Amino acid sequence: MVDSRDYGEFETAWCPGCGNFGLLRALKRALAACGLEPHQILLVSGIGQAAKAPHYLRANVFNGLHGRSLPVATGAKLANPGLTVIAESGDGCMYGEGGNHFLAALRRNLDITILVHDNQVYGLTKGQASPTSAAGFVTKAQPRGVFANPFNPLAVAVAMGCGFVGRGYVGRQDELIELIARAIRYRGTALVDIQQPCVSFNHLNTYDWYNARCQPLADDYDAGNFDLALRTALESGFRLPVGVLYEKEGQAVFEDNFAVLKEKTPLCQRPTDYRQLAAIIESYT
Amino acid sequence: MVDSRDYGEFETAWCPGCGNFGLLRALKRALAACGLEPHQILLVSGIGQAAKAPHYLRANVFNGLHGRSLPVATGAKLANPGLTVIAESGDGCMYGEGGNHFLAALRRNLDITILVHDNQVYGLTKGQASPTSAAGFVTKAQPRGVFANPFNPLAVAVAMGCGFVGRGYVGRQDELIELIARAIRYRGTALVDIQQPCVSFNHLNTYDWYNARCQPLADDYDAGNFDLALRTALESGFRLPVGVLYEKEGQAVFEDNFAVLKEKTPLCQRPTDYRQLAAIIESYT
Amino acid sequence: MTEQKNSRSHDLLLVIGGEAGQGLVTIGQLLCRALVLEGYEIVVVQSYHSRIRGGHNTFSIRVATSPVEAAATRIDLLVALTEETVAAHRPELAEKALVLVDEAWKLEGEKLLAVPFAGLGAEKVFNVAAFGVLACLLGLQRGRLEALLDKTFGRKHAALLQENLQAFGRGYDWAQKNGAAFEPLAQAPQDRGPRMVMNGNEAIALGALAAGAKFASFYPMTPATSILLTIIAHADAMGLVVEQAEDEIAALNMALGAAFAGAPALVATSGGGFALMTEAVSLAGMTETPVVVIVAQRPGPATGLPTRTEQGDLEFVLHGGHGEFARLVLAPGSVESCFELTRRAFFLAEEYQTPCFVLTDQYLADSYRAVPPFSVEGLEPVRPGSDPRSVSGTYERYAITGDGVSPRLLPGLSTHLVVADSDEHTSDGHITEDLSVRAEMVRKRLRKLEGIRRQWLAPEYDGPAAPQQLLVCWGSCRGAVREAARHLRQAGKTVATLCFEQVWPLVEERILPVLEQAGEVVCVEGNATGQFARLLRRETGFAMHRTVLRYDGLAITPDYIVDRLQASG
Amino acid sequence: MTEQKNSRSHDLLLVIGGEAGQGLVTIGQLLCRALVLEGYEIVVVQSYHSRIRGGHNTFSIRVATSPVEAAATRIDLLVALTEETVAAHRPELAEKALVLVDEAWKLEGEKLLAVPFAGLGAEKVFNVAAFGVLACLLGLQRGRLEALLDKTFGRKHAALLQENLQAFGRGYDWAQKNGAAFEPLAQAPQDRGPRMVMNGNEAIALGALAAGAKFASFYPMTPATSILLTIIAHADAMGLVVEQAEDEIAALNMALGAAFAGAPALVATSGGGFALMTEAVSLAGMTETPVVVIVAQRPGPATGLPTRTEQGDLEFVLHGGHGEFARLVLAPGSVESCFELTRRAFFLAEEYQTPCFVLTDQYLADSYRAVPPFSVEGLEPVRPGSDPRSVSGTYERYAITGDGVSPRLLPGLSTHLVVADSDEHTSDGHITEDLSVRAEMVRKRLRKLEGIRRQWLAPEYDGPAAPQQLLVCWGSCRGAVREAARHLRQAGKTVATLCFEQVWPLVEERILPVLEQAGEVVCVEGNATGQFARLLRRETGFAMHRTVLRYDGLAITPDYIVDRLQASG
Ligand SMILES: Cc1ncc(C[n+]2csc(CCOP(=O)(O)OP(=O)(O)O)c2C)c(N)n1
Ligand SMILES: Cc1ncc(C[n+]2csc(CCOP(=O)(O)OP(=O)(O)O)c2C)c(N)n1
Ligand code: SF4
Ligand code: SF4
Ligand SMILES: [Mg+2]
Ligand SMILES: [Mg+2]
Repeated sequence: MVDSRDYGEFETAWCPGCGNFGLLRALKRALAACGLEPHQILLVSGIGQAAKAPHYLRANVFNGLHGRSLPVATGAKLANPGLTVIAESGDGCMYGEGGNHFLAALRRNLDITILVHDNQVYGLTKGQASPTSAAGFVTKAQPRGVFANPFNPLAVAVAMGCGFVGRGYVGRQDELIELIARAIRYRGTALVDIQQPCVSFNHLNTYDWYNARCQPLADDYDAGNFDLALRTALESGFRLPVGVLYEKEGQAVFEDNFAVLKEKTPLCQRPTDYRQLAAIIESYT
Repeated sequence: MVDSRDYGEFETAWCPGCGNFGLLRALKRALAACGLEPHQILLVSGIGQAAKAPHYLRANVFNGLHGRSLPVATGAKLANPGLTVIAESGDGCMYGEGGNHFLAALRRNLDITILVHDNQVYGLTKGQASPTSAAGFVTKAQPRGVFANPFNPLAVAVAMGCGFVGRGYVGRQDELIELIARAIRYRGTALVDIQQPCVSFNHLNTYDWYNARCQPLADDYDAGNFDLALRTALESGFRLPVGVLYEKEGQAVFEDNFAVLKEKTPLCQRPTDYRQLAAIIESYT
Repeated sequence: MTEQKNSRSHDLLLVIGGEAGQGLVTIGQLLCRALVLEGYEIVVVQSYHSRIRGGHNTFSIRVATSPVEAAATRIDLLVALTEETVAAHRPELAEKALVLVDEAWKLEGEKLLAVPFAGLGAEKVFNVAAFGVLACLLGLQRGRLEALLDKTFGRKHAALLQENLQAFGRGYDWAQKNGAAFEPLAQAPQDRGPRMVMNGNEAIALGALAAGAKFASFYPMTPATSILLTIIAHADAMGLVVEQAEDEIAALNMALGAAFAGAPALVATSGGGFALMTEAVSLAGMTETPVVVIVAQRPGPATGLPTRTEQGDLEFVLHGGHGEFARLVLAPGSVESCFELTRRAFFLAEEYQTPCFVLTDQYLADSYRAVPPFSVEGLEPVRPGSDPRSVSGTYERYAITGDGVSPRLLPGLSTHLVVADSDEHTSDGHITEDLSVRAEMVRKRLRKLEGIRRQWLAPEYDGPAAPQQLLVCWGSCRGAVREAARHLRQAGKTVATLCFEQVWPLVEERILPVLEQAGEVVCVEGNATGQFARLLRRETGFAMHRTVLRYDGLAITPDYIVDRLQASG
Repeated sequence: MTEQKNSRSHDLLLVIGGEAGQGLVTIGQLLCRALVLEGYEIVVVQSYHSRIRGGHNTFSIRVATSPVEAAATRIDLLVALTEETVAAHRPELAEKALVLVDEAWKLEGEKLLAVPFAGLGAEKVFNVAAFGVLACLLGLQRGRLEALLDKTFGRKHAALLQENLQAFGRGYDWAQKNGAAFEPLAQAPQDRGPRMVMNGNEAIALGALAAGAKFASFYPMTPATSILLTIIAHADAMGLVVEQAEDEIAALNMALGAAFAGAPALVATSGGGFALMTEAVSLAGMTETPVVVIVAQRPGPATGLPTRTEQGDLEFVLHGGHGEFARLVLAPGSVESCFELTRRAFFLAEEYQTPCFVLTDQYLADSYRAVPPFSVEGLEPVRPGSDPRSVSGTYERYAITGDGVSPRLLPGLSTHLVVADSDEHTSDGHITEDLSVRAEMVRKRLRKLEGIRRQWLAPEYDGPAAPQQLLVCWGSCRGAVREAARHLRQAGKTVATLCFEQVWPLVEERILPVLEQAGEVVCVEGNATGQFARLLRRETGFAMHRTVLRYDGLAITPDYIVDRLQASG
């Protein structure tokens, strides 16, 4: 049995009170709940405060470039489908710099998990607006407030047919642990957008603000209902319900399409067939 | 009065029978219908067969990089809000390489028009799958068919709150002219996804295929109904209705937020106020 | 002007010109196969517009009885599939040239052979009819060619094959009756054994397969795409995963993810796509992830001339990516080298855990040659990663070592944890801001360059020592430079050549003496600013006496070099 | 080790150390303002971790009565806001140094001055209390400082101001009673006139405003962000549109769209963001669109050390972008130059219609200095575009001209049509595949480099002719190199300095003689491979005799240079 303590405890570079702590804690518990040993997991992150998280637990880690966690995760999963691959980064990283990869990942539907630490701000670079910042959000870079409309990742994911779409909140640990664990277990690309306060730079979306909005979905909420999921994702304003907004089993998983990956052998363990190569060479004569 | 002949006739590099011809023709007529003189228009394109279109009519043109028409259009519109700015490119350019800019443009909502020549294939590079290619579409680069799900630009645009979302088809000229003209006149970002055959590389989405699917929206279709628009955009399979799927007037237009742009003076004609600068310098002492 | 022809040793230039969509590449390739089967040597140059139909394209085959390694410029036989072709190439016609034209155009003038194409088949098989005429004029064996047609079209469907065979036969027959005006090819040596008809990009693809590549990602871009298409065609057979990415940024980051997880990986692109990859190139350097990056050059800046050739991205590939780290840049000078050096890039990438580059260009990419089949005898695949059993204690991905290379475990394949980081990191891969660790890590990463330098692939020197003139070049213009030198030698000069296929790193001590022993040193390259000449000066202090540069989108030919040297010399 | 101090001409180093979030930058800046108001010269070095709270950061102020232009290394007064600070900096303490510590830590040892912070105010104003102590120790005027506090906090709200004033006052009072152990600063000359307290990034921002910049786009990236934040703060007043883009690719493409439409435009980023911009840099070159690109360097590769300094991206900026085109690269060596050269970049970008670069780094970006206020007298903005009335006949965006510069009309401002193209194009801006036009356009674009070269900003030579030693450098390490040279001269050597602020293009004929007249030539730069040394060799053939390099993330200081020269010399 894996225990969440197996992932270790590390010093972090986060501010006291930061929402990242709650996320890290929930992630470890969810991993333990899934019974995953550290070496079975690959955490891929970009750059930002959120993206430092993989350094703070025991696992395989590829901490790459700002915005590029998803392509790295994609490549790693295709090279070794046996790995449990989790792409984890901030809202700026995933929906800003990495927006194009976000769209592509949803289209592909690999069996990976996307955890977005959504604090609605660029934390590491000291508080500029992120794609999910509310319109009107004031920062030093946006002294007249944000002019653009916020990105709604959940609505876009549902509309694009993503088979697992959830919202979490670090202030609701039990639900978050459960949500992350379900996302990891889901076969296909699972998106979990996690609301988390940035106590240093986001004075709008505070713990209080979230506490008032992040209630669990109703008990009778039907996560299999596409229209309901879309409506729920599009809801804004006072309600930001947490839980699995949409889940659809049995979607075709990208890596299953490759003949070469049928047996899930890591590519590096596949032989190179020089007789085949000789035949290919021969075909050019 | 502007006449569509004022935009000239030019030799093209397109294949005979290519859907681009119908699009070019409709665009000229729509521009004429809007009464725009060539010098009032700025066409911004990326790279691809579609992206060559601006070379084939008289207008100001910035034919930039593959995937990057929207940021250039954004910069130009902000520098001179008086220009009628139209970003025009292929499905690969707009939704593939340029996907992140597509999301950002929809979030910003500048008063620009986005025309996508959607032939569901990469034409200029000889027929690889594009983001809108159907799953299973076979090409030399995808010999086992496309594994990913196609991108649905209209559904994403509606879900993101884009205020004008339309589908056109080059085989329905009257509707297309009308659609483009309405998009140009719309105040805000207008997305028009235009179905067009690529006779050289797309043998699935042919004229016949489109003819069977691209019927005008019902007369009583209510383009102001968000839910209906989303449902209609999400429809796939046998129906690809053409027309304005969604239109919402009165959305805040991005450039209106800048104090500096209030009078729509081109930025290059604004003086540099050295007394203000002296005061700023003074503030550092 | 410098070519010599006699009936026993033939060396002639055959050009098929027409619009995109007229099937000129089809007959060009058929002809290549036929010629090579009959023992000839070939060098193909493809010149095409960035469009799918129309425009004016050419497929030029230099065919010779003895080995050739460069393009020629004076046309001996021109097959004009459009009227425009005739006018476009008239200035390039050799004295005794023959031009195949359609009778229907009613052209008048010298050197024309009017073929009644309308009588030979439907318009869509004019190309094959022309192939028949050509085959006869060149004196190629009819039966062999029919077998070839069968091989090419037979697989698709019989009706098509029938129509083509008919058009071919009619063309052949017609020429037999009417086309005696052209001297058939002298027989080629029959002892050459089987040869492949292969272009540079195909050879790069095979080189990657031979190295044991298991992952490729790409975003389509001319002239790199065909590398991927070739790999894709063999991916299932060879056990690769190939993925078309959403953009070039994703392509390289994906490849790094795959390589980190153990798959020998490559990407291929051209200048503009490479620009988008440069951040991830730097990431490969920092995370010490092996990857092979193929850059197939075309004329820039920006979109430039998408379907033409240039060697304009040397400095960019040399310095692409922020910060400092070790890299290797190879630039093959022949189709064989495309194969060999791509393999080499994979091995060195894995050995030094750093990005390795293969720099080619549209000319070489599309240039078919007759190449002896690559032997798979004794080939071994790259062995990715280190053996977990060799690790004692806690594993450290970036352990400091004497040669800068640390044991590379693969994630998930042992209970050790593998941590790779784009930030400056401690030896266990975690973020650090300890500045003495930083300095040590910089030195560690740069030490790898010393190892790469020790495995230097020296440039190829050919010709007498202490020559009057030394022609220096890199990459694809090797053949042209070597042939130009032969011409110059025939004209009485002592001329040598120095062809670089490894353009970085360079070893000053071994280059400078070679440059200094020559009278005049001339750098020949396909760009406008003399980038390699600058690099050599930077690394050796030696300033080239002269440069021969080309930047109009066409390949450097022996004639081009000789003309320039005579004009300015 | 090389510093000389006496009571009349003070030159001392004051370091405030603590965690991010403890407000050390706030008191650092206050102190700078106070010192400059009283007539002192300052050079600030900010060293911080890539985190928002915690870690260990320092704000170091070298304060002197005479002009200084480089950082110092021996600490005279250390304000420790955390215990860790004391240990971390003990080795750097000067002999007579004093360390301000919190009494509550109960530290023992030499040089400590234990301050009872708990008694001076709440924890969140400890920094201001420390400021009070400091101010008193240094002998700064109490009234002036209170006015400064008022200016800084007064605007926000009164309660905050009150609390801060109180803490300051208590600190000051306490020191007056207890802290006589430190010799107050010698009085500074009072005739220096008003000076700004300004860092390099602020000066770049003001330089852009002074040039008449009207558009800026960016994606946040340390250490470039503060350039944009400064511009944003003044955007409404100065009539600019500033937009945070979705990524760096968008940032530069947006700027090009704005510049095409007439707005003088800039972007600012660091190495990784610049990597993403390189394709658009090439686009600027091809479309001949003026743009200013500021690259604020930090240590790479990849994420590297995001908040530290390095000069590691010279070669990348020099060659970033595929294909060949003219560019200008300026690297300011002082805060004043940040202003001047940014302005210059705008003018040359417009004059030559090509991308122009300003290359700075974290050290200079964050280094506050006392700078005489920039005069706006006689300043003129860039005049974008050409006068439509000067165009006769059909307008051609890319008309071939002798200097390669074509009239640049702006779209929509006349009835002429402006067509810009990333493909190779004819003079009217439309796609061409005519290869002679191609060649002519390449030459046209490259001719612009000759013009830029003619307006060369020569390097600054300082010192005797034919020196025993010549120290060569570029960009931000100018001050350190010049001061090192002074130290070396004092030690009896004849030493000169050659500081480059224009790093590209270079003019060989004017550089080589300067290098050759010196005994030993040493290149000093903040990277591990000696990039500028290589560039100089490439351009002049001259190989540096020695290099002094630094790549641990810290700025080069005079001591660092002198130590290295003495160690290896
Ligand atoms: C290419 C590139 N651009 C910009 C940056 C600077 N950068 C680092 S983190 C970051 C934003 C972080 O925001 P987010 O992803 O929301 O993470 P958070 O810090 O809020 O957790 C930025 C812009 C970078 N490292 N690389
Ligand atoms: C950075 C970059 N990557 C790739 C290319 C090559 N390229 C040119 S056009 C194109 C795709 C065109 O597809 P689409 O946008 O759908 O236009 P179409 O030709 O189908 O009209 C590609 C991949 C390029 N020019 N630049
Ligand atoms: S800046 Fe915000 S996101 Fe970053 S560690 Fe601090 S509280 Fe957390
Ligand atoms: S390739 Fe397709 S899209 Fe391009 S011109 Fe031909 S038919 Fe049109
Ligand atoms: Mg964030
Ligand atoms: Mg397309």
